[in-house]
Amino acid sequence: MGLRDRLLGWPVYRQLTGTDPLGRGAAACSNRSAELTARTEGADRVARSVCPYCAVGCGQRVFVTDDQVTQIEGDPDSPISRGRLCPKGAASRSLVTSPLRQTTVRYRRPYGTEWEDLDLDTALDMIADRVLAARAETWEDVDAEGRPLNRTLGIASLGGATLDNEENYLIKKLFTAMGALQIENQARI
Amino acid sequence: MANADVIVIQGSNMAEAHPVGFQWVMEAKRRGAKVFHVDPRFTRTSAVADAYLPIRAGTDIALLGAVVNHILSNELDFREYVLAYTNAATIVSDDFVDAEDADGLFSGFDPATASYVQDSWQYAGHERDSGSGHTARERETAAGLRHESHGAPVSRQVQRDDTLQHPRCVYQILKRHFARYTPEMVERVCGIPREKFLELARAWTENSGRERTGCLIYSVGWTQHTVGVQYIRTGAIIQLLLGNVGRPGGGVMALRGHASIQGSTDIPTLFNLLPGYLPMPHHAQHPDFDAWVDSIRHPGQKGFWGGARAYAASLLKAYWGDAATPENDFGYGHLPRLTGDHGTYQQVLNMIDGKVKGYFLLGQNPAVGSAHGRAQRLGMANLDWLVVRDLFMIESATFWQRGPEVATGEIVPEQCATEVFFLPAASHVEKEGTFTQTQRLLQWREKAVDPPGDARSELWFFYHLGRRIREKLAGSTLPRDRALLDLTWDYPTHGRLAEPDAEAVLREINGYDTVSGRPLSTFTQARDDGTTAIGCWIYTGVYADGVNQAARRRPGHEQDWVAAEWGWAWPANRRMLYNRASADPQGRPWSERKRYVWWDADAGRWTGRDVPDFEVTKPPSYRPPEGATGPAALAGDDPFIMQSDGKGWLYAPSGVLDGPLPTHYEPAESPVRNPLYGQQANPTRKRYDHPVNSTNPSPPQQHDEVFPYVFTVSRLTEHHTAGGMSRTVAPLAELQPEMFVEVSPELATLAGLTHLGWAHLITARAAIEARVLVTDRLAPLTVDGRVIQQLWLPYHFGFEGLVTGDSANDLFGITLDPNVLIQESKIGTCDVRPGRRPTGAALRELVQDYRTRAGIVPGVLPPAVTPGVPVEPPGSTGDGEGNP
Amino acid sequence: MVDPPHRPAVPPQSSLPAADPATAAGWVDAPPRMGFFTDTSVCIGCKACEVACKEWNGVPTAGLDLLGMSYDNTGALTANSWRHVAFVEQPRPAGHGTASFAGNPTGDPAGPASAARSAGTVTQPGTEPGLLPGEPPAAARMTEFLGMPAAGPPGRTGSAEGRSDFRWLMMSDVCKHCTRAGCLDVCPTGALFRTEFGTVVVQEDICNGCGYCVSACPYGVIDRRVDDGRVWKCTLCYDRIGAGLTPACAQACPTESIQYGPLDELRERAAARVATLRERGETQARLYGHDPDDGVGGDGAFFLLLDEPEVYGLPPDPQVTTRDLPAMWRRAGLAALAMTAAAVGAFLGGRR
Amino acid sequence: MNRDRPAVGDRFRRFRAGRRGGEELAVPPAEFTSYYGRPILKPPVWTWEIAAYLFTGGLAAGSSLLAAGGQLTGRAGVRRAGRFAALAAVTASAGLLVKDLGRPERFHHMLRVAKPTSPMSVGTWILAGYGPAAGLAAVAEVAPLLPTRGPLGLARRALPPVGRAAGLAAAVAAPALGTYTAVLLADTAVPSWHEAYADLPFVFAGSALASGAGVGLLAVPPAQAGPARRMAVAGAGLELFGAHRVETRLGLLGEPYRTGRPGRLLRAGRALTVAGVAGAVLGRRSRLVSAVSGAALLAASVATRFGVFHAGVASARDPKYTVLPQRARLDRRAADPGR
Repeated sequence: MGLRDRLLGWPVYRQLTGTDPLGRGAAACSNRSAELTARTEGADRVARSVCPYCAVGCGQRVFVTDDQVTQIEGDPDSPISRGRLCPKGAASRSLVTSPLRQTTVRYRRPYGTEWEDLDLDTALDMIADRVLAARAETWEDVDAEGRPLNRTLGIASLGGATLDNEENYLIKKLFTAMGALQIENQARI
Repeated sequence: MANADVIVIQGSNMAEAHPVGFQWVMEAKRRGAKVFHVDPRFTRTSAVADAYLPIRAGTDIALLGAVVNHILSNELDFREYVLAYTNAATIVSDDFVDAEDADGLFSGFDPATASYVQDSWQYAGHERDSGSGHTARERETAAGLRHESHGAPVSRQVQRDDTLQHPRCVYQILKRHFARYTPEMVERVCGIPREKFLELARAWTENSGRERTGCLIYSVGWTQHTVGVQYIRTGAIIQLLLGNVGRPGGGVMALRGHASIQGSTDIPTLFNLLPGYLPMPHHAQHPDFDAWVDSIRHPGQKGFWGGARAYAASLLKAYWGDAATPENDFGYGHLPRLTGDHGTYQQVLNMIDGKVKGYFLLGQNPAVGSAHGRAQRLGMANLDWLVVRDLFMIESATFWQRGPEVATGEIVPEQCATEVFFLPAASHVEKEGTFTQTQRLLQWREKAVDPPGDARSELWFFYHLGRRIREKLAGSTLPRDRALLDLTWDYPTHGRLAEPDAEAVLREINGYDTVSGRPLSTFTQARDDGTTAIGCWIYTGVYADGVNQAARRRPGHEQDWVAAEWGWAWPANRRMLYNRASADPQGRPWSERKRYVWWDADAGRWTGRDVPDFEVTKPPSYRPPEGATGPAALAGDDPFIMQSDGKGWLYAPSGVLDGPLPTHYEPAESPVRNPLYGQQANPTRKRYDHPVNSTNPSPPQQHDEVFPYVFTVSRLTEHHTAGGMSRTVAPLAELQPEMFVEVSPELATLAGLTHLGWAHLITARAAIEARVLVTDRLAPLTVDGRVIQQLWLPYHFGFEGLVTGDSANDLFGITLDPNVLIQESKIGTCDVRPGRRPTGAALRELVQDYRTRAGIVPGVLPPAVTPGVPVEPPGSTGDGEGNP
Repeated sequence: MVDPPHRPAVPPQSSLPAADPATAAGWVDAPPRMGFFTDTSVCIGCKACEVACKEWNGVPTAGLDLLGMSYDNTGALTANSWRHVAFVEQPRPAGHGTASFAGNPTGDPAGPASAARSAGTVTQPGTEPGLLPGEPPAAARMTEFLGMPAAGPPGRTGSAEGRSDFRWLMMSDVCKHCTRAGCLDVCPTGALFRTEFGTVVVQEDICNGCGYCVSACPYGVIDRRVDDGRVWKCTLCYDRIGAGLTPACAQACPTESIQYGPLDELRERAAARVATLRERGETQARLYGHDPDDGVGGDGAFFLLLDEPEVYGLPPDPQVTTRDLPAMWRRAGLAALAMTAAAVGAFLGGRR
Repeated sequence: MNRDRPAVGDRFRRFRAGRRGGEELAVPPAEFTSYYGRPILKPPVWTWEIAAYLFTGGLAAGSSLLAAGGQLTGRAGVRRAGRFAALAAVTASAGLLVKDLGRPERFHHMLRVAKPTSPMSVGTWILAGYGPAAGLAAVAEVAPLLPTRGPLGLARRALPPVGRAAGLAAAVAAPALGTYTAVLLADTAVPSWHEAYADLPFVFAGSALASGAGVGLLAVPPAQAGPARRMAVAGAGLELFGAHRVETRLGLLGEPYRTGRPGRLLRAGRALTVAGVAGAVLGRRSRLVSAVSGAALLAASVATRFGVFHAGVASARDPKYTVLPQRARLDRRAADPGR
C-alpha cells in the first residue's frame, strides 16, 4: 500500500475532499464496515428444520458453512411461526454448538467412582449382550393359567419427546419384538 | 385460534410456555377478542390478558362446572347444535345414581378395587352391553389414552327425547349434577369472587353461538392432576353446549410441551399402546387376534374404528412381513401381553425392589423431570445397567456421583452396582425425520450437519442395536427369539455413519401395498388379508404417492390461513377435527362469519377451507340402513366420526373411569376439606402403597396443619422442562440463573422470608431450598373464610449444567390420574421456612421429623374413599383385577 | 493553532436536517432511514430478542446472578446485553375489566391469627406463625426495593385498593440510534459512525476504547467491555439490514412488539396504535423518542410506553450534550483569553 | 463473568447492601420513580489517569506560558524551569492518555479523523501541535552543553533560535490546552459536568495558571519569581471564582461538588490554593516559603482536578441527578410552551 493510497485512505483526507467534512459517516467508514455482510449470505447450505423445544413446531432455518452451524433462525415461510422464535428456539445454535455437549461415549463400571472412556462399537456390543442377558433372566413365557405372556419385565425404557416419529417407530418395533413391555415416554409425565 | 371472539386460557401459561403460539392469541386480541386467564399466579400471560382470575390450584372443575350451570340454568346453550351434535337428548339408564345424590360417589363403585363398574352408567336399555364392565383393569392399563383418537364404545340405537325434558335425558342429568356449582360455591371453593366469575361466564356465553365462537386453551396445568381428564371433560362440555367444537375460532386447544410429544403418543413409546392407538394386548382380555380386534372395533359400532381389523393386521404385517400371514394371525402370538400397570412409576418402584435389570433413558431426565426425584434416583441406583442417551451429561447419568442422595449417604458410589453407559445423541439438526406438533401436524426436518464425535441418532442406535441382537441370536431355536428373528429389519443406510434412511421408515409408517409395494394414500385402503402393511394407520397418507408430504413447505403467505400445503396433519391432512360441525345439520354454514366446511348440493360433495373430516360425498340427509356398521353407520349429520355414536359426549357412559360427569374432588394433597361432597379426593385415583411413597395428610385426616401451604410448579419461558436443553445453554442459563420460589408479601411476612434470601420447602418426601422472590403476582385467597397461601416454583433446576439448584419435583409423591396414569405434579401441600435447608444426614432427619409430626407411616396411604361416605355395592360384578 | 471559539459551528438544531442524518453524514443518495418501533403494550417479556441478538452478534454472556428485579436478570443495557427486557410490577390499573386481585385478602400483611387460620388449626402448626423477631417485615422492604416509593406495593401498604389492582409492565430496551447522537459526536477516532441507513454503529476494528462515548450517551446505553477494552452496543444488525434482512431481535419477536422498518412508516403505525389503545381506555399509553424536535432530534428506535419513561429506567427528557458545544467553546475561548491575559499581565506587571 | 458488566453487578450489590446497611441507602427519594433505583446513565469508565491528565495538561499549559514570559522578559531561570516542566508534563499527559485507553496499541487511531464535534479529537490535534513545540523548546535548553565544533556544534548554534520559536508556538497553544479539558468533561451527559460548562473552563484555566506559577515558585529564587507570584494570584482568583459558581449556581447538580469525597477534595484544593497564594505573596523574601507555596499550589491543582472529576462520576451514579433536572425542565416547558 503506497503512501499515496495511505493518504487517499486517510479519513481526514476524505473529510477535506469528500461529502462528509465533519467525519461522521462516509468519511469515517472503515474498510471492514464497507465490506461487511450477513454471514448467512455466504452459507454453503440452508436446512429447513423444526424447533426442538415445545410442541408449537416453529420452523427453523439452519445455516451451514464449512460443515459448521453458523446460525439458526425462524423460517418466515412457516404458517405456524411466521419466522418467529421464543428465547429457547432462538438459542438453538448455542444448543447444538454448546461446549458442554458430550461427544464421546462415557462408561461407569459397577462400583466405579469415575467415568471412563469407551469405544462406541464396544459399548453397543456390551449393551446388546446385557439386553439379551436381562431378557433371558427375566423372560416370562406364560402366566399362571398358561396364557401366553411373551415378555420380559427386566428391561425398561423412558423416552423424551424430542425423538422423531421414525425413531419412536423403530424403538417400539424393536422393544415389542424383544418382549420388552415397559416402554414409556414424556407423554406420561 | 386467531378467529376466536373470546379466548379462555386456564391451566396454561401460554405466553411463557408457548410464546410463538401465543402470537395468535395476541392477533385475536388485536382484532378485539377478549382474553381471560385463570391461574393460581399472575403470569406473563395474565399481564397481557383482558382479565385475570386468581384461582386456588386444583379447583378448576368447580369453576368450569359453575359455567356449565350458568349456561344451563339460563338456557344459554346453542340449542340447535346441542340437539343435533351431542348426546344431550339421550336417555340414561335408571340404575344410574349421580354423585350429587351419593356424597361424591357415582353408582357402581367397587370398594374392593376402588374403581367403578360402569353398567349403571349406560344409556337406557344397554346396561349390560357396555363393553367396559369393570374398570379396574382399564385403569391398570391406562386405557383412557386409547380415546385420544376415538371415543369409547356405545351402541348406536339409543332412546332420545328431543324436548330435553325427560328427567333421565343427559341434558337434565347434567343440569341436576351441576346445580350446586353456583357463583357462591365458586367463591367458597376456588377463592374467586363471584362478580369476577360472572364476568367470565358472561363473556364466554355472549361470545359463542351461531355468529361467534370461543376458544378454550389448556396445558399440563390441567393434565397433571388426579382428575386431569375430568378437567378437560368439563371444558369440552362447555364448548359443546356453546357450539364451539369443530368450528373456526372454537375448540378445546391442548398445548403440549415437547417437540413431538403428540407423535410419541400417535406412534407410542407407551407400555399400553401400539401405533395408531391400538391397545397392547392383555393376557386375559385378548387371548387371540379376533378377541383383540373385536375389543377395539366393537362389532356393530358406528364410525371409522370399524376398520380396526385391517389396521391391526396391517401393523403386524409391517412388523413381521412375510412371517405374518392370515393363517398365523399375522404373528399376533409374538406380541407381549399386559397383566396390569407397567407404567413408568410402577417401573421405578420395581427398580427399587430390584425387579428391573436394565433401563434406557432416551433424551429423558427422570432424576429431575419426574415426580418424586428421590424415588427415581434410588431406583436407578438399584439397576444392573443403565443406558443414557443425551446431548449433555444430565442428572440421570451422574446421580451415582453427584446426586443429593450421595450427600445424604443414601447412595454410596463404591456400593452402587449400576453400570452406566452414556452415549452422546445427535441434535435435531444432525438427523432427519418428522416431528408431530400439538395440532397433529407432521413436519419433516432436513439434516444440516453430521453429528459430532460418537454422537448418533436414536434411529442409528436402535437400528444397529437391533441388527447386532439379531446377529447374536442368529440360528437360535428358542421360540421367544422368533419375534426378533422374523422382524422386518432391513432399512437402507447411507453415509459415513451408516445412518438408516428415515424416509424408508416413514414409508413403512405410512404403509404400502405388499404386492405392488406402492405407498397407500389413505387408511381406508387398509386390508385385513395381509395385502397391506401399515406402521401407523392414522399416519397413512403422509407418504402418499411416494411423496414425503410432511416435507411440503409452501410458504404460508402463499396460502389461506388454513395453510393445508405446509407439512401434513393426521388424519388425512385435516387441520381441524370434526369440522363437519361447522355446518348445520342440513350442511349449511351456521353463519357467514364462521363459514368453514359446508355441503355443496350442486357438486354433491362436502367442500370448504379444510379437508372435510367426513365422507366427502355423504349428503347431510343420509340415514344409515338398519344393521349398518362402521363408517356406513354414520348419518349425514353425525359429525363426530371417531365417536362410536357420531355425537359429542356431554355425558360419558363409558371410557372415563372416574365418572360419567366431572365432579369436583380436592387434590390428593389439599389443606381444604371438599366443600361439595363428603368424598374428599378422586376415589379412583391410582395410588402406590410403596414404602418410598407417601402422601401429606389432607382433611378430614389428622395433622394436615403440618403442611399448611399449597405449592404449584410450572415452566419459565427461559428454560425447558428438566433443564437439560436450557441450563446447559449460556444465553438461556443467564436469563434465569437460579432456583427460586415465588411467595406473596403476606406469606413472606408470615413465614419470615426475605426477598432474595433463602427459603426451604418441606414435604413428606423431601426438603429443597430456593432463593425467595417476594411478589404481588401471588395473592392469598379466601376460601371458606380461611386464607390460603400458595407458593410457586419452577421445576427446571437440578445439580448439573451452567446453573444449578434443587429440583422442585423432589417435593412430589406419586399419585396418578386413573384414566391415563399421569401423575399429580401440579399441586401439593408443604411447609416453608426461612434459610437454607440442612445438608447430609440432618436433611433426612428434618423430613423424618415432619413425617412423624404428620403421623405418616411409610407405604400407608390415606383411604381411597373418605371415611363416612356411604358405599353401596355395585349392581353387577365385573372381574376386577386392579390392586387398589 | 486555531482558536477554539472560531471553529466552524457544530451541528445542533438547524444545521443538521433531523430528517435525514445519513445525508448529513455524507452518504450520497442514501436508502430510507431504518429503525425500531418497540410496542411495549404487546410485549410478553419472553426475552427472545435478548437471545436472538446474542446468537447473531456473538455477544458474550452477561453473568449468572439472580437480580430479583422481577424477572429481569439482565439488569441493564451493557456491552454484553444489547437488548434488555425490563420488568415492572405495579399496583396500578391494567385496564382489566375487573381488578386482578379485587376481593382478595388485603390490609396489613397476615398476622399470627391468619397464620393459624391458614394452617387450619391452632395446634401443632408447621411453621411458627407470626412475624420474625427483630427483622422488619420482609414485605415492607419490598416497597423501597421496587423503586416505586410513590406507591407502596399493595398488601404492604395495608390499602385495599392497593392490593386490588395490579399490572406487570415489560419493555425491551435497546440503543436509540439518535438523530443527534452524542456518542457519535464525541468519538475521536471515527469508530462510531452514521451508516447509510441512518443508524449509529461502532466499528470494532477502529475503536480504541477511549470511553468518551460512554459518558456522552444520555440513555446510558453504550458500554465498554472490560476484558476487551472496546465499546459495544446494538448495531441494528448493520450486516443483516445491509443484506436486506430483518434485525435478529425483530425477526424473533413472537408478538411483533419489536417492529423494524423505514422510520417514517413506523412513526405512522405507532401514532395509529396509540390512538387505538387510548380508545380502549389505555390512557397511559404514550410514545417515547418519536418526536424529531426532542432533545436528541428523535430516536431511530422509539417506544410505546404505558407509564413515565423513568419507570422503565429511561431519561424523561434526554438531550444530546453537543447541542451546547458552541457555547462551551465560547466559554473555553473566553477562559483561554483570560489565561493569556493573566500571563501577559503577570510579566508586564513585573516591568513596572 | 460479572467482570463483563461491573456497572450493573456492582451497582446492584451496593444497592442491596444499602438496603440492609441502611447507611448509603440507594433508595430514591419519594418524589420520583426509577427502575429499581438503578442509574440511568453509565458512569464514566475513565479512571484516575484522566483526572491526573487534567492536572498535567494544565501544568504543561501554565508552564509554557511561564516559560514564554521568561523568554520574552529575559528571565532565563524562569524560562528554563518552565520549558522543562512543560516537557515533563506533556510527556506525562501523553502517557496517561494512552494508558487510559481500552486498547492502548490503537492510540494512533486518534489521528484518523479530525472532528470539531469531539473535544477529545480537538484536544488530540492541539496536543499534536503543542507537544513537539514544547519538546523542541525544552531540548533547546541543552544547547550550551553541546560541543562547539562538528555537526553538534551546528546544532548548538541552531537550537536557541529554534527553541525561541518553538517556545512561543507552545505558548500560543497553551491556553487552548489549558481550557479544552473543561469542554472535554462538559461535553458529556454526566449531569454535574455538563451543567457546569459555563464555569469549568475558568476553574481549569485558573488551576493551570496556578500550577504553572507553582513551578516558577519552586524552581527560581524569590528575586526572579515576581511574575510567578502574580500568575499565582491571578490563577487562584480565576479558579476560586469559577469553583464558587460551579458549587452555587447549579442547584441540585451542585450537590456532588459539595458533598462526599469530591466535596472534601475541592475544599482541600481551595484551602491549599489560598495558603499557596498567601505564602507566595507574604513569603516573597523566603526561598523556602516560596517553594512550599509553589508546592501547595501544585497540590491544590491536583486536588481540584480530582474533585471535579469525582463529582461528575457521583452525579452519573445516582438516577436522581438525571431524572429530577429533566423533570423540572419538562415542567418548565409545559408551563411555558414557548421555550
